[in-house]
Amino acid sequence: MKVLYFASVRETIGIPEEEIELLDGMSTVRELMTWLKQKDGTYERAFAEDALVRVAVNQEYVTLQHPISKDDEIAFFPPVTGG
Amino acid sequence: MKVLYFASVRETIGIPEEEIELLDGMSTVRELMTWLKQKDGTYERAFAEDALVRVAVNQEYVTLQHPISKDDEIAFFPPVTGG
Amino acid sequence: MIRVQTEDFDLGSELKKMTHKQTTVGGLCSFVGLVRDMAGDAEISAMTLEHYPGMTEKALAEIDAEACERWPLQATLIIHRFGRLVPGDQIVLVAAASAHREAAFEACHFLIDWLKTKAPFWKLEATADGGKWVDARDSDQSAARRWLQTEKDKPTNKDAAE
Amino acid sequence: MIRVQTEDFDLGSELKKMTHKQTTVGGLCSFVGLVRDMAGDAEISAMTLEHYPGMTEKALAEIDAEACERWPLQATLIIHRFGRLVPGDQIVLVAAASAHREAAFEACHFLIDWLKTKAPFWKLEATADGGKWVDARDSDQSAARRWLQTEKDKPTNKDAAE
Repeated sequence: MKVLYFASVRETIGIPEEEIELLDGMSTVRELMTWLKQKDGTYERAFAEDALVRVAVNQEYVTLQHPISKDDEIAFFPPVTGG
Repeated sequence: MKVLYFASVRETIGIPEEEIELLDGMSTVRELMTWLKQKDGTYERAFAEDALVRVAVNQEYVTLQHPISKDDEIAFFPPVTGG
Repeated sequence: MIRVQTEDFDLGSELKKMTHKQTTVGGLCSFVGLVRDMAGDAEISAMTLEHYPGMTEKALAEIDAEACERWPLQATLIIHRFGRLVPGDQIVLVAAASAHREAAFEACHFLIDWLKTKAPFWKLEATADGGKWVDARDSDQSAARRWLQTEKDKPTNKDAAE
Repeated sequence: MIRVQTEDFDLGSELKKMTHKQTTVGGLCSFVGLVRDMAGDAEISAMTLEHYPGMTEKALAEIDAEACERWPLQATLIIHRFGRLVPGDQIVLVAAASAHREAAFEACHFLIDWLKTKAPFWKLEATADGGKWVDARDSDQSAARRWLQTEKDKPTNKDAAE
């Protein structure tokens, strides 16, 4: 899966994107987040407040319950502030 | 008094403005209208529907009850349709 | 600013002037009214706008002052043309600039709604059947009345950022 | 039409294109968002807009399509810049052209309200204390929610003429 980070989330994690292998037990966005948080403290910090993290799968907004699969593009970012 | 007519009112009456002498018993806009209607059938036609005549005295909207005096500029016109 | 004129106006340069070197403006809302080629079922070849010189400027200045009192505005603009126009021509421009977008939107909307029912302009449409004075519309009256509500009753939120 | 770009845009020519040779357009409403020099008490020297290439265009196209479904529009336009901007710079332009002014106003207002909460852009403000990501505002959320009301509940009248 291609995982993208934007704005403050990107800044905290330190990279704009990475390839992550879909593992067993990683079937939803929430499970991917949990896995990332366990991997490294920077993800823990970036995702500290669940309510402030927005997720898009294949460029559409989704909830944390959304299923993920290996060809997905998954993006994490804070609430948008354009306009 | 200077009396002005605009749009369909002007077209019906046939002139854009005229000087009218303030006479006894002509103390409000309504009395002026009544006097004009009695003077000539074209005014009768122009003012046929009271509800569709708007009046301004000295360039401010007024009701038919508004008092008039000899130096006033009085204008009669249909509801406005600009913009 | 208020202008009543026969000449056309350049939308871009008029709007640009409103925010030029203004770094406190967060939002600029504008509305342009144009001559359409149809009125109901009738094809319009031209439209002549008559107005009441003197009172027009006065009425527009009052509407403008009212907007500036109701909303925190950095700049406002009303340009209204008169004389003969053809389909596609610009008739009117109203615009409001504010730190906040809701104020800009509401003030701009207010300007055109009140102008429609208060400024002494009249439209004469030229169709194949000759000239016809445009009737005032009830919907314009109700659009204007909306702004008679008191500030606190207003349904929209005025604090949204630009 | 949708455009996401770093370059500035010319407001006048963009708007003119929307009504050019269009004689069915009665009203054109537009909104421009600009960079202000203050954020609360802090002076802003610059603002950097980050976006999500691909998703941005998709989100804007969806917002645009939604507007065209809700209102009878002859033309719409959304231009949003990204990259580094300074106070006074134009950030965004949304505009809607319709036969009727209420449709133009409502659609334009809708475009910016939904863009604010749905399009993946993020603002980083440069102040004397360094860079600060702008927080999302509750007022923007409630402005966007207003448009979730069903058509028939909407408080405004959509039949007012241009």
